[in-house]
Amino acid sequence: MATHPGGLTTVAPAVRIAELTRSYDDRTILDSLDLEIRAGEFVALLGQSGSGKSTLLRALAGLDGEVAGTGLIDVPGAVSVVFQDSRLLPWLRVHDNVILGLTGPGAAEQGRESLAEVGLAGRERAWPNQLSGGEQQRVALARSLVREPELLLADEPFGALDALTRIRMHALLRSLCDRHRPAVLLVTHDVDEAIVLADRVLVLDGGRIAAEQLIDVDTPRNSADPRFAEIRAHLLGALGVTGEPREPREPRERSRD
Amino acid sequence: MATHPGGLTTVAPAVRIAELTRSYDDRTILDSLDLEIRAGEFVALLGQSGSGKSTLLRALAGLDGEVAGTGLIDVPGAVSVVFQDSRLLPWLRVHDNVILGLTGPGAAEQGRESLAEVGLAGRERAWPNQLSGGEQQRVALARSLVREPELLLADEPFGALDALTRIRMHALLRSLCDRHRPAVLLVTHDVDEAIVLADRVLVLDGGRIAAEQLIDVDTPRNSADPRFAEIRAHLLGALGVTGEPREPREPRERSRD
Amino acid sequence: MVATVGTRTDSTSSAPARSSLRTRRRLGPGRPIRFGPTIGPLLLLTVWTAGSATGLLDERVLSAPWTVVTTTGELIESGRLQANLLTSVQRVALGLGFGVVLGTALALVSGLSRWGEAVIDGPVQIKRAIPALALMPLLILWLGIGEVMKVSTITLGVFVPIYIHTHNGLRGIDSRYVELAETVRLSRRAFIRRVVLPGALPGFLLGMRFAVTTGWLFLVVVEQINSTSGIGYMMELARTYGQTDIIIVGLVLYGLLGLLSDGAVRLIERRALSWRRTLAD
Amino acid sequence: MVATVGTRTDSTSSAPARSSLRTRRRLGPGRPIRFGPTIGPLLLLTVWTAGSATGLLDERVLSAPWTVVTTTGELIESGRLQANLLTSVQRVALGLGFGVVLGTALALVSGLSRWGEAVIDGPVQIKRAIPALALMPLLILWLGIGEVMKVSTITLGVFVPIYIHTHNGLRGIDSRYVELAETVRLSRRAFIRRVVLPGALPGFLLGMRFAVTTGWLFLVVVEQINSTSGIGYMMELARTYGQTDIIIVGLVLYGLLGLLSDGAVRLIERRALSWRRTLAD
Amino acid sequence: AGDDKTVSALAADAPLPAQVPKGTKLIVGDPAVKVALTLSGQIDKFSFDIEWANISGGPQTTEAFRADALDIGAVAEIPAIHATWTGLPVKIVASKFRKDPINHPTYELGIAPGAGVKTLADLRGKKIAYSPGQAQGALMLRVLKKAGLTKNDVTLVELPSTGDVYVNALASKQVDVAPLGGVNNKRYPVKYGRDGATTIPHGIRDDPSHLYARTSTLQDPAKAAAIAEYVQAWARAARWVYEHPQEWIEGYYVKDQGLTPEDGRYLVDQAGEPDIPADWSEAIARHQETIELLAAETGNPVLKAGDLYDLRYESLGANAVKGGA
Ligand SMILES: Nc1ncnc2c1ncn2[C@@H]1O[C@H](COP(=O)(O)OP(=O)(O)OP(=O)(O)O)[C@@H](O)[C@H]1O
Ligand SMILES: Nc1ncnc2c1ncn2[C@@H]1O[C@H](COP(=O)(O)OP(=O)(O)OP(=O)(O)O)[C@@H](O)[C@H]1O
Ligand SMILES: [Mg+2]
Ligand SMILES: [Mg+2]
Repeated sequence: MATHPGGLTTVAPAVRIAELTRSYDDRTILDSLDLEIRAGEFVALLGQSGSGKSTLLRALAGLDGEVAGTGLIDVPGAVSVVFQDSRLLPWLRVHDNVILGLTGPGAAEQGRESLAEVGLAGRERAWPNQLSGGEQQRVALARSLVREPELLLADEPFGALDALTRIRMHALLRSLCDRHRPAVLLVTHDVDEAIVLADRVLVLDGGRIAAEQLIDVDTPRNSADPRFAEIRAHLLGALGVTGEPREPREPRERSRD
Repeated sequence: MATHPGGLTTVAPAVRIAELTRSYDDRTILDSLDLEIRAGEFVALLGQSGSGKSTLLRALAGLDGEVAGTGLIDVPGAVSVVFQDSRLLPWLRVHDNVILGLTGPGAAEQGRESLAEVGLAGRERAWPNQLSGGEQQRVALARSLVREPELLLADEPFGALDALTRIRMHALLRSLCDRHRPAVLLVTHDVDEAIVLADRVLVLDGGRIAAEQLIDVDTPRNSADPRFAEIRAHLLGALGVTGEPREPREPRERSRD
Repeated sequence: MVATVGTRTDSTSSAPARSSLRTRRRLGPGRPIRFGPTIGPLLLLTVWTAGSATGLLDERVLSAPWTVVTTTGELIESGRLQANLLTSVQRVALGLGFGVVLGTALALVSGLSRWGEAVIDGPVQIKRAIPALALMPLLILWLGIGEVMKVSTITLGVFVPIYIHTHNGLRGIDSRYVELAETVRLSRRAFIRRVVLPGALPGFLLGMRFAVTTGWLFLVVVEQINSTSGIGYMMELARTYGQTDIIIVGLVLYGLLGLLSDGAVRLIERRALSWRRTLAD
Repeated sequence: MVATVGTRTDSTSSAPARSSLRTRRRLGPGRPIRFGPTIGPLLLLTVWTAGSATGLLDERVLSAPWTVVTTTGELIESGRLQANLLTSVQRVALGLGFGVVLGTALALVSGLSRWGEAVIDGPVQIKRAIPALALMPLLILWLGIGEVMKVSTITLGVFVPIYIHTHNGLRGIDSRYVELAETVRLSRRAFIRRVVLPGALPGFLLGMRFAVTTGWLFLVVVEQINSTSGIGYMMELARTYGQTDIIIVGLVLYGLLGLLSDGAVRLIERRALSWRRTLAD
Repeated sequence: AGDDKTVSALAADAPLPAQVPKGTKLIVGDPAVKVALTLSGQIDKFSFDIEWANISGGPQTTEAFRADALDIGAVAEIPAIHATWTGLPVKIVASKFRKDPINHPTYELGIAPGAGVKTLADLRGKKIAYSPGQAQGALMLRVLKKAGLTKNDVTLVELPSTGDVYVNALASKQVDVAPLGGVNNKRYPVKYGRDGATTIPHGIRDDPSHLYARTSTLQDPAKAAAIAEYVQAWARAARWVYEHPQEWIEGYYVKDQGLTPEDGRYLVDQAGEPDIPADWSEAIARHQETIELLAAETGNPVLKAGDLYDLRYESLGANAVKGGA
């Protein structure tokens, strides 16, 4: 089997998408998109807001039955999804949300462990609406990690997390990947996060994969690494952000008023 | 009036919180917290997930009537809130969501302009659930910007936005601030964002303001600026993140399997 | 294990669509069936026809469909059906109109103020629990035996489901939306128009479905009192004279009215709640 | 403009709490009133008492409260009330039990499969639209005039609101939760237990509120047939004899039963739906 | 309410005023007579305003009386008794019977298929439909008495006699015997005869038909006078119906009630010739029997039947048809 991540390969991929087209009403969101993800590969997906990232994930999860479109999708049977909204069932307590659909005697224990891993030990019996935004997101993460998917689809799973918690969740996700080696498609808006975590980063634009970047930075990946900075600049460029210095803030007259 | 941002001042502040305590059940979330924000001041609030940022914002917005607690809160009359969930009324079209509560003949036009500013021109008649996550967040932003608040409370308003869109929204927020000079309390998880936008950055921890940092970096603020990096390191430290290099990803054996 | 999904698969694609993930997993009810809503009633009609034809259903208790058709024809020819229907429709329409307004207004008052609820809710529950027939003497006392009493009785019957459902729907509005309304400083008027009414609309529409049939059911009760026309009167008369066929015509009419009005409200529901994405979609 | 909010303001704080932002803005119904639910019925009782005392309410149409009390006393003394109530409670309880099971089962079948809906939904709407009294001859023919017929009639009455409300609640479950259930590969069983039933619970409970009163209302109809006991029988007899005071005792009893059973369901509702944060909280 | 006194209340034994004052209005619950008067062209001949209410049967009439929504009701024997018992004093102002009442009964006993009841003696041990408080209920009690049976010799099944309940109960053999009235007498054996359904006569007079009013209404001189005029019109209408069976069948049974001409013919034949006696003593005596029967049954005090009749109206009806016919 080819060891080279990404690129054209003849080995059977875990995910294969060919000529995927999806439109809402008259707006074509995905336009004849092709994509392959190998088993065990970690792919990060960047793209502007509204570019169709969630649409692509929903198609992979088989959830877009009502959407007009054509194309071919090959996915493994065991898919786990972290939705962009955390999507906890409001009438189930946190713990029951995590083990939803799990069977077997170990499920309850697994659920508790998983909740502890995302830093929510002791909150098992809370209702979802008693959690903060980031806590809800972590419950959703716990729910997807407690399963052992062949394909993990995660739609901005860390969006509502602070820096420290985010780092912890990265580690958690990584350890899951190391244990079960699922194919991962992670949507994120944080370019650094994409570079740190992924084997390959894609940029979705105009309904297609507009840019593709293998992450060939040595681990541990350090954002101070010049190759890191180079890749980041390249990806930001693909996302339309030109020049690293952020746009200046207008100087404000503080003494007025 | 004192021109020095933050710090103790005798001038009547726009927001004054004294000894604010809030608990859910037995868990004390805010613990005798004191805070003042001057009129026109832009304060960013950092803090770990679950540290009580949203609780504080809800208290300022007068929305925590059912929560046990004591303390004194002084806020202006015209408060605008961007909730952590975008909180669009699902039964109102996007445009109606934006102008909700606005009266007067210009409201419809203002709403349209505001939607255009957040990049959603042409989507006025969409239902909220037809929008992507980031688009919903932008509608919520548009809704708060179309008003002219004396105090803007924004709970992670950019969390679901990509880098480019985020920069655009920063500019938008800034221009609002320059026009109407509201006091702003912005919750964010992005330390860089906090430094770029704010006059003062607070870190909430243990129910109190655990760290406070005046942003004395010259505009335009550049993350390459050594002072910028210094402040960032300090804030990340206050958030519990030690050492800029991200935790290494375990090297993965790509040829296995 | 790899499953293939070919949603309207391109003929040029090489990999075969082995199985549809969507149909395999689908927990929802699936795609609507063409003319689905007509299947049940048609089935009922078939059973009825078959039962009558084979004599399993006694013609003397449940007239055969063809008898009902000829009887209907005769009733229409003699003008009785139309005249009675017209009278009844007017009574129900009036009662429905007043009842909907009354029920919605009370639900708003009761749902938006604790005092309103304290005063209104209990009596409505009591009213609801008391059989209509038992209330008739009081209504006759207060309102006489004329049209006013009839329309009022229907109104009183109709307002109950409207009230309960709207009130329930309204009370079930997510508090997050109320918070939002408070932060954008909605006036109470705008709050009702923008948040409360749309939020309670699903409840209200379910209430409407009950209100419409309740209106027709109350007709049977009120048209026993001092009426010389109306469907309820026609059926009561037929009962007295043991005219099974006319009774069944009345029942079929009721069934049809029930189906039609229910269908109409559901149509409105589908339009008015088009923003919803639910299990039913 | 600066407003001060002092939520349980610290006495040590220097700035005065000038006005409460919360009460100023509050669009929801506010805090519950102590003993709120009793206010309405008590008011009704007061009006009734006052009306009777001043003679504004004709004693021969609406007996005075004290007459009702003495009549109730007599009925209890003679043992009639208890005996009748016991019989009625048994009938209603049985009918309610069967009706709830039937209604829920049909709602599940109809809500989760298009074919189920096609076959079940129409006939239920028809059943609902047809007056109970008009169905009696058929039920008598098929089920006799014994207890079986009585309990069946109540069952048929009760299952309708349960069905409609559960079905409606179920159909209104957000499709996002259905998607979630699909991605975590819930079995159909678990889907029903974890998603459908809890999601439809608010609807079901509203249905229960209607089912309970419907059960009592149908009692009046069935206890006219071959009964020598039961509250409905007692009232019907009093009506033919024109015994206003006994009728009113019955009405008061109905009102109380209505209030109590409604209160009970609401209590369950508050417990079972404690996860909800709504306008009512 | 019903007891509001006019300036000069008319004493119960004071002679009826001859003139009906202007502006007097009567609300009459007697829909069949309304049709008869219309058909005979007499409907506009009243010297006062008349409002017709389609109210019939004891409970409804009583409710309407209480609500002051009705001045005259048309019923049989029972409602006047129950009204008096429940504190609503009423008086009968007109009585109509049938000539040859045994052969022109209002009710017959419907016999369920296979019940094997040929004579009244066969009632022993049977299930009998019984509606307490209604005329049919009282009739069954009298039938049992006549057959020499008590309630313990049969099973009384309490059923309301509204609509077609009895026919259905008989046809489905839920009861063995039930009193059937009107067109059901004819329709039941026709419909279920092939299964063995029959009817048998009960041989008891069941023909009384009264007009009654609240005592308080009769204290109003204007209304009392108007009622006197109505009673005469009522008697003439009854006579007209008898003399114009064809018009009556067409105009009432077929057009108004939606029956077939055959049904109408049957009902006309069944009713026979009306008998409006000028002397009520016989009627009062029979009424007394009914009262005693019901009093024993319900535990109410025995009333004096004579008190239920307003004798000032005794001869009005009879004289009207004597003069008119
Ligand atoms: N209604 C509630 N009942 C009980 N606990 C609650 C409730 N709301 C919030 N909490 C708890 O209070 C704590 C603070 O919540 P808050 O929403 O303020 O956190 P936050 O700082 O906004 O976090 P995040 O960054 O994740 O949004 C959390 O631990 C949360 O679980
Ligand atoms: N149900 C729908 N009906 C109509 N348009 C829709 C619907 N769902 C999504 N869209 C549109 O399709 C486009 C792509 O949406 P999608 O959710 O895939 O974006 P995204 O890349 O995930 O964006 P974000 O980063 O903001 O989440 C958006 O413009 C959105 O408005
Ligand atoms: Mg998205
Ligand atoms: Mg928060």
